Amino acid sequence: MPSEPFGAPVPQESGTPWAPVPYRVSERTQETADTATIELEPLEGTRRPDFLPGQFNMLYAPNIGEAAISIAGSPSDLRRWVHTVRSAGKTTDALAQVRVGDVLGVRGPYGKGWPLHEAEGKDLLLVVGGLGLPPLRPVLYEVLSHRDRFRRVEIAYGARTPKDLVYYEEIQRWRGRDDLRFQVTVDRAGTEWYGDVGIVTQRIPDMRFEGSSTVAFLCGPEIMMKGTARALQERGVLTSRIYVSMERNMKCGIGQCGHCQFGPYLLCRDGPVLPYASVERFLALREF
Amino acid sequence: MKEDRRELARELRTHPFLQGLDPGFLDAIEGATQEREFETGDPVVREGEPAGELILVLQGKIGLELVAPDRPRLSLLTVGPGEIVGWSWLLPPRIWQVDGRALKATRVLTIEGNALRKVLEDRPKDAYQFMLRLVPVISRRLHIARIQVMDIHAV
Amino acid sequence: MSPAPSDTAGVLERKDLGRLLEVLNGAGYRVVGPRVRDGAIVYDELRTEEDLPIGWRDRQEAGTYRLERSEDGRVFDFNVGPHSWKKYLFPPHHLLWSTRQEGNRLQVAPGPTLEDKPLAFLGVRACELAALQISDRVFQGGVVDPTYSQRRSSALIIAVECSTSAPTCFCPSMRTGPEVTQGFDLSLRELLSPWGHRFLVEAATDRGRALLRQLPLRAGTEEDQGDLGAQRARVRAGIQRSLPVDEAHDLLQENLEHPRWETVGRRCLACTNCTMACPTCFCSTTEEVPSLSGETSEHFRRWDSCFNLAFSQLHTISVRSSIASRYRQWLNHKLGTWWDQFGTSGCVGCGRCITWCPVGIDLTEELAALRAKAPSTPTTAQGAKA
Amino acid sequence: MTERTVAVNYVARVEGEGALRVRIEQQRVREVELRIFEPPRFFEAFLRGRAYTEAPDITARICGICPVAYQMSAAHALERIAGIEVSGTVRALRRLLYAGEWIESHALHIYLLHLPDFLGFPDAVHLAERHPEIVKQGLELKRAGNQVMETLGGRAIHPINVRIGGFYRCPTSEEMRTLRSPLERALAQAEATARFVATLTFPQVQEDYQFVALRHPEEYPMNQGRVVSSSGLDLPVERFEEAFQEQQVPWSNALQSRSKEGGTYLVGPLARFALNRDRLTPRAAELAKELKVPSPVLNPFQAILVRALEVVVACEEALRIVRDYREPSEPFVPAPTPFPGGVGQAATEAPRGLLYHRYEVGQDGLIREAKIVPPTAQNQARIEEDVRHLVERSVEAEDAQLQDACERAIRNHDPCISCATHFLRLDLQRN
Amino acid sequence: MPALGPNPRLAVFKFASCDGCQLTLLDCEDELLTLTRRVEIADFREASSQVIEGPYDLTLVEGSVTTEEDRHRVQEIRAESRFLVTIGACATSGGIQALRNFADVEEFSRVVYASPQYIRTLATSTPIRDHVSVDLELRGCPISKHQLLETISAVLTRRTPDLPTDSVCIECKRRGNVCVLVARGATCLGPVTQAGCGAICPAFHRGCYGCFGPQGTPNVPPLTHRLHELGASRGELLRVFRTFNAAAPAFRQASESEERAKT
Repeated sequence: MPSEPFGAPVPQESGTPWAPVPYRVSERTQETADTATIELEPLEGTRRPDFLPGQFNMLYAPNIGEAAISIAGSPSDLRRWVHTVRSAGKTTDALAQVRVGDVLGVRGPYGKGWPLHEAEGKDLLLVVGGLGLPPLRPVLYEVLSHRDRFRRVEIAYGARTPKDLVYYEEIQRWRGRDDLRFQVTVDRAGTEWYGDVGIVTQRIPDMRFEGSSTVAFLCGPEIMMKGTARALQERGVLTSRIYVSMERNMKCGIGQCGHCQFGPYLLCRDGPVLPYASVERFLALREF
Repeated sequence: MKEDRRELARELRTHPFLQGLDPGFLDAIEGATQEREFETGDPVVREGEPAGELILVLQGKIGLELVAPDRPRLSLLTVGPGEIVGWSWLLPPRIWQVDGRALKATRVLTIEGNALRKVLEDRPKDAYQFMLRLVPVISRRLHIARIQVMDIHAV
Repeated sequence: MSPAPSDTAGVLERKDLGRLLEVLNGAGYRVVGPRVRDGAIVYDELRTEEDLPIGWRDRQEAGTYRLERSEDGRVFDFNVGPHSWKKYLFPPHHLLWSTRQEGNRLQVAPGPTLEDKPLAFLGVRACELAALQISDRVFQGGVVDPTYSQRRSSALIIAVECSTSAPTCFCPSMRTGPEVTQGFDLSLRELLSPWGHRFLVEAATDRGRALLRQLPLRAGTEEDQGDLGAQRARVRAGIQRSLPVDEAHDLLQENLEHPRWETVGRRCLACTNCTMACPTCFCSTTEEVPSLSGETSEHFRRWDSCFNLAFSQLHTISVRSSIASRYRQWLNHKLGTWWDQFGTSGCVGCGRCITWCPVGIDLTEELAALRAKAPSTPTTAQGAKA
Repeated sequence: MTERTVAVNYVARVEGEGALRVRIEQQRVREVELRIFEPPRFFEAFLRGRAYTEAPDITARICGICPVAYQMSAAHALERIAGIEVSGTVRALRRLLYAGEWIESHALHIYLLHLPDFLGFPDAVHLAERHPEIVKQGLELKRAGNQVMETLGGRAIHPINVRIGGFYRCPTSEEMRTLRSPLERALAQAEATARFVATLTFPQVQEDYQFVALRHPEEYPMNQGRVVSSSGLDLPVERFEEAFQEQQVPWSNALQSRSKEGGTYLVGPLARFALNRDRLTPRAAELAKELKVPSPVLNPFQAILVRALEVVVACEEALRIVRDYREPSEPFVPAPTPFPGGVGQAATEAPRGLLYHRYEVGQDGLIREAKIVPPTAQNQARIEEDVRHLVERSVEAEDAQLQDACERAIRNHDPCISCATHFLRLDLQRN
Repeated sequence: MPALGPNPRLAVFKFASCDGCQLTLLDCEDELLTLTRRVEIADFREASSQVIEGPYDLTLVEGSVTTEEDRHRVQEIRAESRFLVTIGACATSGGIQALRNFADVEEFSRVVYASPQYIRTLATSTPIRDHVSVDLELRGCPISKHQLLETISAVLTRRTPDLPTDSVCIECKRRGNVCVLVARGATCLGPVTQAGCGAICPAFHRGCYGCFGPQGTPNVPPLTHRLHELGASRGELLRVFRTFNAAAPAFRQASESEERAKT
């Protein structure tokens, strides 16, 4: 018989970050040709964990793999996760094509959210490109349920074509409100489109805000966020009040796989939302 | 009528594109200025037709569209209040390169091109200031076109 | 009869070294440590004293490693080899979870964390103790990785102080060695002189003291201390390379567009060897392996590297397609932004990345080049092809 | 009355794409052509100018089914030039690697390619639907062979560990230990296989073969031996080309080999068994007796039984080598420097028969000339005769039946041709 | 990727090759019977005499194109295939028979055949993708069993298979091998060769000889420079790059550069 090891190991808590929790797909909406919004309800229990607008989950498609996907639902709807997924690879293809009743795994929520409290008492701008809207949708829900905490709320959303707009119906409702302004622009359109055409940064001169007292959240392709930030700076928005959501191909969500390194940051841990000031110089570098 | 002219003169002088230019220069072009209105869907300019004027948008929205017989119309830019349409009047062959269509009820000022060019030729210093306003518009639209070509939302 | 040893220190004669392995095996540990295999000293299971690289030495240079026999019979007369302890704590290929689908149910079973026996790491060098502490911050500083944590907390650390240095070493400048000072349960210092072949043994923890009590030790003497001092001086004197650990962060931040990146990018093979050999590099990717029937699936984690093209793939595009940009990413992280992320340098000065780079790229030389020649005008050619 | 042409489409310098064409005129077989139209791959040509050390890796690529055979013949021939002899444990390991290939290749042929013929299925997949236990046993047996090759050669197809003088690395004792239990199981399965295939119904056919195989003083032949024949030939391998000659026939991209005096001949399991029955390993010998296997076996359909016995031989040999294994001090015998150069020949017994290589190498270590005579080339003409006899016997048969019979006749001899013969289109020309 | 029906049809075709890559399928002893429950084997001449006409859902193509007939045959196969995967070095880079691309094929014919006039072959051996569109390529001489199963399983579940373009080195280190280039000075192509084999050669103390062709971003010149320093001759490097993936662009350039330097 072997004797006891010196100071036998102390058993750890059984909790592991490496176990996706099963959820059932309760609803699926086709947003565009390649993008769908899926709603997930817990298989066990009745509610999901809390999350902050801007955080993401690792969604697991059994037999396929995992992908980091922003949370796009309302923080106060505790019964479900809502995610909008665009087919852009092995895992997102599968996630975008799930059917109601399918079971997926969820790990999360992970990352840091938008600093909404900083915008309280100020003008709030959301400038969004493409699939940057889903991670900002929870912000809109929060803002609308506490509308009195903010001054002007202005949203500019740019997409590729009218067919690539997500949340179409909901956007119509938002556009109908008098307590926020929601502008939409597309890169190109056909004759059926009577909205704006161009790029989203063009909308900035037209947005109503007081530069010195404005907080801006940007989410979209890096080149779009760069251009937007510059345009906002021109209108007097303090660089320290511009926030961006960065994207890299996250594999773990918990700062241990290294894929989401961006300069000093591990985006899954320190981001994805970061002050623009802290990433500005890296966005200027090639292949960083 | 007098009242209208005065209003037009005010609008000309306060349009962001011209605001702050030399008053003498603005006086000089005022005579070549007209106001026009379009209903939703009305053509504003047509590709291939003589480009006779500079258009300053006051209200509404004009879509600049590319047309080719074998493909659907493609809208690449919308121009709204405070912006301008067209520099084709400036350089030969003075032909519109795009279709412009009113996307909502739209009111514009037009400055007749021949007269405008004449004023610019006579007042080189003011012309320089005018060009300092026009070139950035061209440059910005070129930049927008480049970003559109990149198709940044495609990946 | 020698005087009795203290509770925490003593001297183990060379002939009694085998007793250490017997005690460890008897206590139920799986002992892993240096042994000769495939032309190098690797880390593998040790059953008896004879498994140790007795009478072997290594010769290391940038891009070169050779084993040779030594005549004096020293047991630990070599420096770190191609393996590091991370392979035990952060296995190269590891099951994170497995799933079974039955209708609309999904069963998720976590992968294994502990092996059946706790590990005893025998022969951990000073730089490697530092590497373990860096890895602790990565794998348990925030979210705790259960595999790492369980193996780490159960592992017994037996350090061995270097009695020789390789030309690729630069631990003094990184303040991680060569002397073993902390982070171990038990430490050994091998001495060979006319006063005999023996090991100074020191225990630093309860586990270490419990082990120490089971060894036949004598008390240390002045001669032992004298030999140790001379040996330490010799080891330090042999270390030629250095790296400005405190300056590195800012130096890199200021030189992200230095033309040197292009230069090294033309030499670099993007083969990943430096990152694989590095004791602290922790990048990984995941791999889903469904069974052919589709009923079950396994989700693995495997070592990945920032030198791989696919590593930085975002949607369908690789963010860092040039090799120069990947080298910059690696060095900037290792020596620079690691501080921001984990409050320490990611480098311990072990020199593995220099030795095991097939073309002998030397990070100390690269950093020196950045320092020597700040660029007059920033280059915009980061993405240009070699 | 009729002329019909039986055409079969698929074989090679190596295994692959071959065809058969039989022309029948007035109920008499006029022509039988086994045509190999696998595109030529010119191995002998591009071996010229390559370093002799590359020959085992390059020639392996001639055949994915028996790469070890090519590696073995090449290594032995080149070692003759280098003047080195591999002996002791390293030689035993080579035999073990070869045994792995025999087990794998024979199991593949018996279970996946040949057995469906006897049991009336188009393939093993359909066979498995009815008799899963049979196919599973075959796959397991095959896997044991692959496991030997993976342990010793790194992988089962185109192993990477064979070099002139021995191996790049010898397995550790621990690695060898892992082979024990699979091989013990494989031996039992091999014996079961032999007993099972002995119960099959064989068409009653007797062919008058001239058998050619290697013969070793002690061993059932594999790596070494003299070239012997059932007509009394007994030559050292160096004189192989004095007795046999390759011919090119216009209908084939593969060369045909014939004996210089006696016409066609047969290599492979039937030949080895006929000429080496006294060298069978103990349990194989007992089994041959128990199953009353005739000596020699002249019915080509019974080749399946002989193959099964050879799997027993290979398993017994493999087990013996694994049990006796002690890690040698050096994995290979180094070649002398400077390299002497010269001409060297060797033959080994590939699963489907004698494989001859000859090389001429310069003192710079570069190959000047290479000649490779694979078993398929040697059997090609003899298979044509088998087919001729078969068609003569069944000339009244329907085209489909005849085609099926021709395919079976070819499959009797060579799994590499079997892959081709599954491709057979019997093009019957009847006048 | 298009959806596959409930009983997808698998076909395996062969061009100039050694049969080793298709044998890999039969070497999946543990998985074969599971696999055949999920797919119908429609045309696989090495394994079955049953031939079901196309179209096929998944077609595996082994071998390179070396004859005029094969040039046409591969087009017919493509037309019958929904998803076409080429398997192995022959099919993806021309294989060892692409050595003819660097020589005079008639000379080759004369070396092997007494009557070369009977032999009809093209002057080059070319990969399948030079002739038809290919959906996926599996590298290797031979291919890896693991990658083959991963690919089939991926096609069946309509996902992209996991086929890394990393170097052999990363597999080599995961396996715990000691680098043969650094520790032995061996001529090893691992740093520029694509992973997939499991780094078997270094595990057996020899240098990688490039079965899987060039990795995602092969940087060959510094490697050849280093191998020369270690004593490899130009002739040796020419030959090692000109073997089983001789016509793959990065290897081809490497061998040609050695050839130029030699003369």
